[in-house]
Amino acid sequence: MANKINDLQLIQLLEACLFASDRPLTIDELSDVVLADFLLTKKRLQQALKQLTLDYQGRGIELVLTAKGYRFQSKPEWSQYIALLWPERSPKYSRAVLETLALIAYRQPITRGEIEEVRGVTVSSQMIRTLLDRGWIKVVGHKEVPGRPGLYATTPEFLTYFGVKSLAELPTLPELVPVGEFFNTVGMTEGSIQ
Amino acid sequence: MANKINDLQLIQLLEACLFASDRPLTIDELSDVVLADFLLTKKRLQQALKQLTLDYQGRGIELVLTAKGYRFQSKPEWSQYIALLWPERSPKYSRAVLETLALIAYRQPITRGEIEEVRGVTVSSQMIRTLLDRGWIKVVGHKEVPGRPGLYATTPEFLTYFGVKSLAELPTLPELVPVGEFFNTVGMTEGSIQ
Amino acid sequence: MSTEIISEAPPLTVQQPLPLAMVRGQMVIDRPEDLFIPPDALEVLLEAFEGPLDFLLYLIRKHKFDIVDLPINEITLQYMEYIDLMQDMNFELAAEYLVMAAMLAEIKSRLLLPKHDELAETEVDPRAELVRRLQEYERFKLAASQLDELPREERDFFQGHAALADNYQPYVILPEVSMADLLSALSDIAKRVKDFKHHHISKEKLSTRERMSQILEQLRTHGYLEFSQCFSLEEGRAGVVVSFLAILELTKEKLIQLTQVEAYGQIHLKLA
Repeated sequence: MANKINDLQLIQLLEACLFASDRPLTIDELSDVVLADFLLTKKRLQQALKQLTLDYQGRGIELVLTAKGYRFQSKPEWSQYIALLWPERSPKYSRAVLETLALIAYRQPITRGEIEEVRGVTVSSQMIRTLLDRGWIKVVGHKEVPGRPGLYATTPEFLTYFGVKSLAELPTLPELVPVGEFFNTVGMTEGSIQ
Repeated sequence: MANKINDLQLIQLLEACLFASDRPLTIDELSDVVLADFLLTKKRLQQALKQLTLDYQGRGIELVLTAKGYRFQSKPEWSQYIALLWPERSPKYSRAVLETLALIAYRQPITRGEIEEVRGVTVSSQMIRTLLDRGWIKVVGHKEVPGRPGLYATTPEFLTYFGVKSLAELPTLPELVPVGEFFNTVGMTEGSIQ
Repeated sequence: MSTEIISEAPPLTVQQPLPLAMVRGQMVIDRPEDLFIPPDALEVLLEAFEGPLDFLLYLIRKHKFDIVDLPINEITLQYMEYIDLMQDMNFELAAEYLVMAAMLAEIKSRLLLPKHDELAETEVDPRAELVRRLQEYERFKLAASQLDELPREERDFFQGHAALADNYQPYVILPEVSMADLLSALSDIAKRVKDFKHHHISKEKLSTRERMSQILEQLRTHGYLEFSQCFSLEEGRAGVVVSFLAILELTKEKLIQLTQVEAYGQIHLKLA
């Protein structure tokens, strides 16, 4: 069979196929499968695809030619909003991550080695990465010992997340507050600090 | 946060989301999820969807409101060519399935026993299972008779699949001559027995 | 699984006269009384009908019987001939076909019974229930064919879909952490480590440690600080004390160096 198809119909058909398909379509698939019944040159097909590409300029999606063929895809600027449709819940932080965070918060600035020393176990890079990615800790300097390990401290984002203005507002563990001892060491009266 | 978005951007964002999603999106999902960060009235959103619908007039696909929300779908006139891409698809449904679906659609909520009564044959558990798995029917309650059989009803997925927005849009159930008018009491002719 | 739902369906839209069966694409419209039915046609016959009601409707349409004035004798005869034939050929018949045969026989016998005039007014036509069921079934048979004709996804239209842009990243909801989680982690460490008490934690000490981090960060960006730059009058006395303690602690931990070029000159802080 050799049916005729006009340019407008050709563009509509290509558009419908490319949107209905769940994978990219090659020029050959379009011409030999979808358009098998039509009398059509490859050149006309290519021109129609070019026109279709132009039709979508300034829209929310675009027709692109990938290694596997033509496909419509969303414009990059809308990706972050599209992502809201399918939120992914990441797993809860492990005990180890929480302990590391607590040590950084209460003992900052502190190196990874020092955290390991207190916790008695290795602190994986992955754990530190998790907290850095979350924006809760940062490197504030390097300790001048061999290897110059980074000194970690909490960030303003950390304080904001926990709803406090400064570290001093973080609660303390009652059994861990030997206030008197502290002031004796530095030789000051309690009254001097509020 | 309350960011601003102009009409052109709004239409682009809606277009990108509706195409990126593999299921229809409701107005609520669009406004509360995708557009959560934007200051926007529902009315403006509706106008943008209307404009988007108009933008696709004369193209190979169209924006339609289904029972499950808005989505883009190919124009029917191109289906036969699109179907060439997947010769193995194009599902046909057995009469058993269609009759069962028709009974559930028009007589819902209905039990399996009631379906069997009208069809005069057993309705296999597997067929019910298939319809449930397909998301076309669901159990909406149990009939208070011995055995408490499940009461089946159709879902929005069913309506969307068959291209209607609500049950009211289904073709009306064919009316036949009521039996009562012909069978009063023993009003039959002798000839019918011979 | 889906074989049942996606099996080849016999033509639904054809209402009458239905072929008895389709065998290798050819219609078989047979009358049992005068024609031989090929065995494979009978097999298809069983599958072509949706049970005895469907089969009865076929017989009614084929013989142009009036459904509301059902000639029970003839229809029963027709029905029985097919059933017998199928049983003779050892086809396994669904129980419903046999139940229907019994029902037809019963209706027939009731119609043949002499009527009692005094009961005539209340006696219901024995055919009424069967006719009601046939008509009800036919309604849904039609409804099913209407349903089949509706434009349908994957056949008459396809959902439009675009791929995601290359920069697409999933939106990840990060885990919530409460203050209690943090304290409990701290408490665990304290329980495990006996000498943790040496690193006592108090609100005041925390201010110092926070200031230590701040000074370190400033040094990282500026290289060095003048001693006086570490104090802010707005913070009052308490602030001055905190800064002073922080500088002492940083020096003790060998994180910074204090230098003074001349007596009474400016003290400079720089990273160790």
